[in-house]
Amino acid sequence: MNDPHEKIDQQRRRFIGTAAGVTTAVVAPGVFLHRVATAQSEDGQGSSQGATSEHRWGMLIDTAKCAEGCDACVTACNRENGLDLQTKPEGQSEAKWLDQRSAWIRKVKLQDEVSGRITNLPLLCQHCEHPPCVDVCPTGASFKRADGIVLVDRHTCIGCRYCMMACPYKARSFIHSEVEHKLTVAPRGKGCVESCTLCVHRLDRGEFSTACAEACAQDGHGAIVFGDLKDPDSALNQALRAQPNRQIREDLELNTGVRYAGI
Amino acid sequence: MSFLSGFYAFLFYFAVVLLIVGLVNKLVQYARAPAPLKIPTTPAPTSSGKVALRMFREVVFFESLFKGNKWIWIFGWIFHFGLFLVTLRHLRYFTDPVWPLITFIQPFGIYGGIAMVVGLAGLWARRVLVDRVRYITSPSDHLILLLLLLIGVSGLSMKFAVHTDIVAVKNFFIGLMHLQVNPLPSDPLLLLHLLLVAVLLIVFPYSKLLHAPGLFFSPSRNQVDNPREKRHIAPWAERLEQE
Amino acid sequence: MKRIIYREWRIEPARYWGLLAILLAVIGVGGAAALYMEHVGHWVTGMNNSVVWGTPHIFAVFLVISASGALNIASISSVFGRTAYKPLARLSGLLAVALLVGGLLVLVLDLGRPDRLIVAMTHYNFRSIFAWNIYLYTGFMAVVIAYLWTMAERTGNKYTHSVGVFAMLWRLALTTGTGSIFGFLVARDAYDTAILAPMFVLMSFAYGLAIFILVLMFAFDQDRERRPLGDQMLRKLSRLLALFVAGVLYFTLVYHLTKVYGAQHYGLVSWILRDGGYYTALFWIGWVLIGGLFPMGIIYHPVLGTRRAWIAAACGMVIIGGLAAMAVIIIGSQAYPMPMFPGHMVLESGVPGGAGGLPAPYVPTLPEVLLGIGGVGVALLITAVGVRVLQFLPESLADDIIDPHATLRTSKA
Amino acid sequence: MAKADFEVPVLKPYAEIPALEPGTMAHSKTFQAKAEFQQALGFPGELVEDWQERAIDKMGELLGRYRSLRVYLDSCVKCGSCTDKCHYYLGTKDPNNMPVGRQDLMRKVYRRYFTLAGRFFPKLVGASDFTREVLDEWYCYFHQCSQCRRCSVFCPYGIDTAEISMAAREIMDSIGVGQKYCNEIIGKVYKIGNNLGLPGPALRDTLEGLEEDVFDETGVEVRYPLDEAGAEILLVTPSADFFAEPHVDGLIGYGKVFHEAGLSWTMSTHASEAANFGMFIGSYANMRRVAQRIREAAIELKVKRIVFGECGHAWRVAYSFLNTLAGPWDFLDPRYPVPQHICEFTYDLIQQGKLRFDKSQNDDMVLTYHDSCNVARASRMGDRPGGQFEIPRAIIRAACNNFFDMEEETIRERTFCCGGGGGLLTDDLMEVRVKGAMPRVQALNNVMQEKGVTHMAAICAICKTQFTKVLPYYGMELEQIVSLHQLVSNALILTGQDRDEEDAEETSDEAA
Amino acid sequence: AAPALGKNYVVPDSEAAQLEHCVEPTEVMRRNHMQLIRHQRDATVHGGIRSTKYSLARCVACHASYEDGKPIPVAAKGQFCQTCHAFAAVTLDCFQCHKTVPDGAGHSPGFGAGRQGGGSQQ
Ligand code: HEC
Ligand code: HEC
Ligand code: HEC
Ligand code: HEM
Ligand code: HEM
Ligand code: SF4
Ligand code: SF4
Ligand code: SF4
Ligand code: SF4
Ligand code: SF4
Ligand code: SF4
Repeated sequence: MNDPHEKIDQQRRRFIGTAAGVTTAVVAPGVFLHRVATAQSEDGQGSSQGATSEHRWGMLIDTAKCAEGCDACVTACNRENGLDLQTKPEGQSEAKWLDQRSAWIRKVKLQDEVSGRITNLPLLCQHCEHPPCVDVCPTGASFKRADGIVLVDRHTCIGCRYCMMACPYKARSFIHSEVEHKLTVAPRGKGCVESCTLCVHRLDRGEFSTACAEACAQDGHGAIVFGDLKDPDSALNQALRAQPNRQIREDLELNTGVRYAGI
Repeated sequence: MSFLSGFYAFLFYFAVVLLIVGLVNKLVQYARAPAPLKIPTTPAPTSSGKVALRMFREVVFFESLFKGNKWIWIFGWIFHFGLFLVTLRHLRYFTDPVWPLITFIQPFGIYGGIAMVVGLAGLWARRVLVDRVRYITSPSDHLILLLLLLIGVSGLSMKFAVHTDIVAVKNFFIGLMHLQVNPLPSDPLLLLHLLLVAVLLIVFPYSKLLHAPGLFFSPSRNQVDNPREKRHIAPWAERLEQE
Repeated sequence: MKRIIYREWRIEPARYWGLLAILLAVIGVGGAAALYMEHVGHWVTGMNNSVVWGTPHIFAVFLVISASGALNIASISSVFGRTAYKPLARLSGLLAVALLVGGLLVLVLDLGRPDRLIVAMTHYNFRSIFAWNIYLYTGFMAVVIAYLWTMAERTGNKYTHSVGVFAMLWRLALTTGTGSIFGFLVARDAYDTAILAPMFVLMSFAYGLAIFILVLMFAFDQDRERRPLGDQMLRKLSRLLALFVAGVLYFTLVYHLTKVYGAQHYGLVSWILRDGGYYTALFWIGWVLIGGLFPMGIIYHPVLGTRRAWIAAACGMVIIGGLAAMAVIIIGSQAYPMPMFPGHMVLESGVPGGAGGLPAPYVPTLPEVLLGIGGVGVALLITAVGVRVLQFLPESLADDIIDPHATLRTSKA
Repeated sequence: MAKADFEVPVLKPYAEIPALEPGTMAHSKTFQAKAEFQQALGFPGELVEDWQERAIDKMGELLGRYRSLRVYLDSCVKCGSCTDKCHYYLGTKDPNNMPVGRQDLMRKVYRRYFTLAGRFFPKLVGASDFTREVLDEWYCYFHQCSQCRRCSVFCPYGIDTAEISMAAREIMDSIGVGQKYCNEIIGKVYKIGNNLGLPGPALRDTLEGLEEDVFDETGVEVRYPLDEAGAEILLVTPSADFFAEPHVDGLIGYGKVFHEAGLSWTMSTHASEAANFGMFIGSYANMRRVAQRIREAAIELKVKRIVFGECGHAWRVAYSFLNTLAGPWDFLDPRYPVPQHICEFTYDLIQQGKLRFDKSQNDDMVLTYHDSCNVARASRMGDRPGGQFEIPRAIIRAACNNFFDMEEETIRERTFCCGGGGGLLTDDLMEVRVKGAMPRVQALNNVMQEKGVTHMAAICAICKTQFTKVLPYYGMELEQIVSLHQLVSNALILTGQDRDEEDAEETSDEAA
Repeated sequence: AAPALGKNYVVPDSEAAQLEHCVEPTEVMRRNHMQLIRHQRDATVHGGIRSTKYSLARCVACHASYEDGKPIPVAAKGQFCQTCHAFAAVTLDCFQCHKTVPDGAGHSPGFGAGRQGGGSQQ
């Protein structure tokens, strides 16, 4: 298996270009307000630096450590992003609602067809370097930030669900009904598509962790290592070097930011 | 009260009075003049309900114009429909609370504004490019197009470039409706927009803009085609009969 | 060459208004359904996070590709110079625009946020085929309108050929673009093939022509003066339809063969052809039988193929078959589980229909169906009003007036 | 081809909008009425001293009397929709023959004297004083309008240039500038009872001749009665029907239809003319006076119904105005509309299966139909809008095997005027007439080329006369124009008629 | 720019009620606040710039009023954003997604302790 870092480095230049392009395209209309972009808040909370291409955030998930029956990461994500505040519309059947509610991270249980070995893993947006969801999105609402996080700008998402068709991991959810309760950090409303943000609000605030990784560690499993793929010394890179790992659906060559060990 | 607010307050009272007086005068003239003969352009509807339908189609779809000339129709219709939407959107400056329907339509008014300007541009192009229309065009026809175009452009600039204080504008006009003068923001575009609007109100009853009420009075469109069934006679013609 | 006279549709006013009333009612119901869906959210549809495109998309895609196919008649006449089709060219253009508008309307009203349509028109991601399609669609309309103009306005006649060629290329691009919406979904087995684009082109020919023939027969029949539609003309059109239908079947075969050939897709093929439950039924009964073999049988039948009612029925079948084909292609392939972990069985995937294992559930609900039908209503309304107020329909298609073989010989006069 | 001292327009396979050529028709001046004819109608004999003031006053009076005038003069936005709709413009390229151009001749005067803008900024709004030149323009161009109302169909406000040219002619009459043709004819009607000045005995002679002809031809005694009191129906028909070809063949047809219907009918020497030229000169008073004759005749002859023969503007006056001008008609049989058109009458009989036709009698012709403008755009037949289009066509289809319509833009309410209506049917306007006929002749020519049409049926005396006169200029035959009831007459099988061939019976069954 | 005219729409018991001025002069806010937050929006969502002064969360935090210590949604009838927009017949879809009351105690737009202060919009 190739060393993933090399590939990331190779493609780095190209990807800076695209990210910068997207950003200016979206930002350009507010010409006379450009000064705003650089203005600092007095309260000094969080970074006004913003996302840069010096980082690329990613994860390594060690399926061997992921415990059967555990769903700490799922619960944590739901709490962190207000997904647990969703309510089933009145009159909807339970089964259908499960299919329609938003979920950013899911527990998957696999059995090897030959050996019969059971594997558990959490499946979330893989933050692909070449995300099909971004390629197909007509308005550019799906986009990749400079630091590799794939997001939906829900101000320009028209709810066409093409990205959901395109995502090979079924990582995305469509908001099927009105959302009454939400968090300030995670606005959410009917008619748009969303997916794991890699807890971007934490990152931007300068906290380098995700809720899922944190919860997994807290529960003592430590199956998820979060970090900067571009920092050779990061815990993530150390872990990647230490363990053979792969991408799910490697054949598609998406160079995912989330890697799995043990499948 | 600043001079500016006072001036515009006066201007608008003046313009509206002129508009109403002029228009009422015209409408009375039209209404008073009898239509002594049945002259609907046939095939014409045979009952007044159907006449209303015909008028509706004329007013809303410009049916006859459609038959006559597709280019004029398309631009004319774009312009008028745009104007209609803009007018609806503008109602928000004069009603408080704003009617829910207006609130709903309000955002479409912006597209209406764009459509209006596009339509006007097309109509103007025809005045310059088509020899027949150039021949029948007099300076006033150009001026009215210019006036409307400037109103549209100044309005759109306020929407897209240099914003104005909508709340204050609305307070000013609501105030006028209650006979009090509230301060008007002194943004140049707004002042231009309003000045031109006042001009429009003033010229309305004295120009070809009378086509709007005129259509409703046009005997070849608003008459019922039933002369054999119902005797139709004007007062002055009846007097002839007495002689 | 004799001049072709076009006349506005002269249907009995009472019938016309009746027809409009019916269409308006259909559209009204469709609109109300859309409003309802938007108001409460998509949870009232059968769609979910696995089957994200549902019945509205069946109708929308069907209408959009039919639009392209409907224009085929005009192309045949002005690009390939078959004068026999010339009198049909205008109607063909009108139908193309009408069907496209109907299809797009359905697509737009099914968006999660149709109120942001303006966003879709001002923000483009040029790597998205979908964004290109927005251009393709609006451009198509502009091109067809220009094309119609060159046909109707004598000063424009001289451009008809070149605009016609352009329109034809555009049309092929449009169908290919629509096909590519699926073709680009590399992640999905069913779509990951180059054959999809040409198959869509052929499907568009078939469906567009079927709709065209029905509309033509209805319009001519309902005209107060009962415009003559020659037997030979009709026969020619229906034969052409049969040819296209055969082409669709051929591509269907090739499609599945290529899939079987790539061993990794074997699962999908066997699922659709054998184990897919009602998707299998839709495929065999809808797509193949009703949409393919039956109509071909009718049209090539020596007796039935000459009966107008049967020809109309064959057209109807092609349309039904087309909807079935769309259902299989669009929904079947979403329902089929995504192969994420080769060599593994998915025992659990967090939520049903999630990452694999079982086929995803999808049961259409009434509002979606009504929305789709509403789109059809819009297309027909535009057509009905169009032929009534403008000169789209030729005065006669009697065989002695329109020589159906006019291509072979150069015309005398 | 008839000789012309002007350029006859070339017929093209497609209608074309010509580029403007100002002043091409400025030389056209129809003869002015002499003093005696003017005075007979109550107008000054010649241009009065203070004509300008009096004209303005008259205009003011008319503005108060006619809402149409008032609204139309204000409302035009110069949109241009009507500019290419007038056949006179299409035939002459003269911008003053564009409907709006024609209206503007009056509008500029109106603006100058009746609007604020015109009073203060005449240049800005194109207003102008009523000068002698303007008066000349008026006389010239208001006599190049056949009052066909085609422009009104396409105007978004329905502005009817016919109303304006009628008003202009009335104003001109009121200052002593009248047209010879119209005013003389109205005078004849007052004096003798019809436009052609045919006295009673002459009429009687002609009708007796017709009876003999029909008997010779068919062996059936069809009557053409005159002044027979107590008849069921009074037929009022244009005087051309009494002798001129092809008009008279129409009259023969009416007689046969009445005969088959089994109803007694009569014509009247007092009202031996359906035409009412009072309309052309916009004079309500004269129009009323002419119309009153019909009322008097109906009362005198104690008829129960009134039927009008084939005449376009006469039918307009009859259908739209007769009730107003000479009503109420409460002494007639209320079961029938007053008045009825002969086509309505024939059509009803066809519907009831009372007429039998041998269509093959018309097989020597391939027909098209000219919708006369006054019927098409100013009146109706039957009880539904558009009956004036369907009924004549239905009759033709019942009586003929070969029928093709002309292009859609040139028929029904969009029909082109023959070019001779509105009081222009005079030789001193031949150039205007020939050029104005161009669009209609062009459309006719196209169906002739493409469908092999040989004849055109019409239901208007002016149309028929005009076509027989102008078609030769375009290299066509004057016989190509037929009366609609001529077709009926040809194909109608009278009860008891001698038939040449027995087998004709079969075809007639189908027709019935 | 000209001064803001007429009455003031700041609601009592909000943080703003105690302050002199908004993040920009009032006449600028009146005219251009939508541009400002929209621009901030793009900067935040795409650029990850979280804390400049035109944050929507900050608007809400500063302009929300309180009743019995509990914040009232800014989009509720009679509240700051709603009053004006109703007057100007503007409909916002922002609050379909965005929370209309500030998070946490204290009037800070903190991102962390997201779950207090009522998750409900109404
Ligand atoms: C630091 C607290 C604070 C923040 C944060 C804040 N505002 Fe304000 N805002 C105020 C104060 C104080 C005023 C009153 C100024 C005055 O009285 O003229 C005000 C006034 C306004 C006005 C004018 C209201 C009027 O009555 O005319 C608008 C509009 C406004 N703010 C919108 C916003 C928006 C949008 C945001 C978010 C970008 C925002 N504010 C953020 C404190 C704030
Ligand atoms: C002083 C009155 C006033 C206040 C207070 C106010 N707004 Fe506005 N806002 C307006 C007006 C007026 C417009 C619309 C301008 C127009 O129609 O062009 C507007 C428009 C907007 C828009 C753009 C809407 C669109 O569809 O274009 C946004 C976003 C917005 N306001 C946000 C806010 C928020 C958030 C607050 C509360 C913190 C707020 N405004 C408070 C007056 C106000
Ligand atoms: C469909 C949901 C949705 C709608 C509607 C919506 N937003 Fe957002 N908005 C979001 C999401 C999601 C974010 C990202 C939050 C994050 O990354 O922390 C966001 C972030 C923002 C931000 C940056 C975060 C902050 O608090 O400053 C601003 C500003 C913003 N939106 C303004 C608006 C305005 C103005 C409107 C209405 C015109 C609006 N939004 C409508 C979903 C929405
Ligand atoms: C009942 C309402 C109205 C109807 C039915 C109507 C109809 C028309 C039509 C059919 C035309 C001719 C086509 C064209 O040139 O666009 C026209 C022209 C015009 N209308 Fe209206 N209109 C109405 C109201 C108004 C109003 C309220 C205004 C202005 C405030 C207006 C301004 C104009 C102008 C300026 C033109 C001339 C365009 C040119 O000069 O080319 N109209 N109108
Ligand atoms: C007293 C009457 C009027 C007032 C107070 C008024 C005020 C305004 C204001 C404040 C705007 C800016 C809207 C924004 O920024 O969102 C505007 C825009 C506009 N106005 Fe007016 N206006 C008036 C009359 C008219 C008239 C009569 C017309 C057309 C003939 C017109 C045409 C427009 C157009 C086209 C726009 C741009 C589009 C839009 O924002 O709606 N206005 N007007
Ligand atoms: S929290 Fe850790 S162990 Fe538990 S399911 Fe998630 S990844 Fe596996
Ligand atoms: S996993 Fe899916 S949603 Fe996430 S970046 Fe890749 S394609 Fe997009
Ligand atoms: S649903 Fe939204 S994010 Fe996804 S493709 Fe459509 S617009 Fe883009
Ligand atoms: S990174 Fe954050 S958003 Fe993504 S799954 Fe983990 S907790 Fe959820
Ligand atoms: S009424 Fe007829 S003749 Fe007169 S201007 Fe109009 S179209 Fe021309
Ligand atoms: S169509 Fe009517 S409004 Fe237009 S220019 Fe002619 S008369 Fe004037």
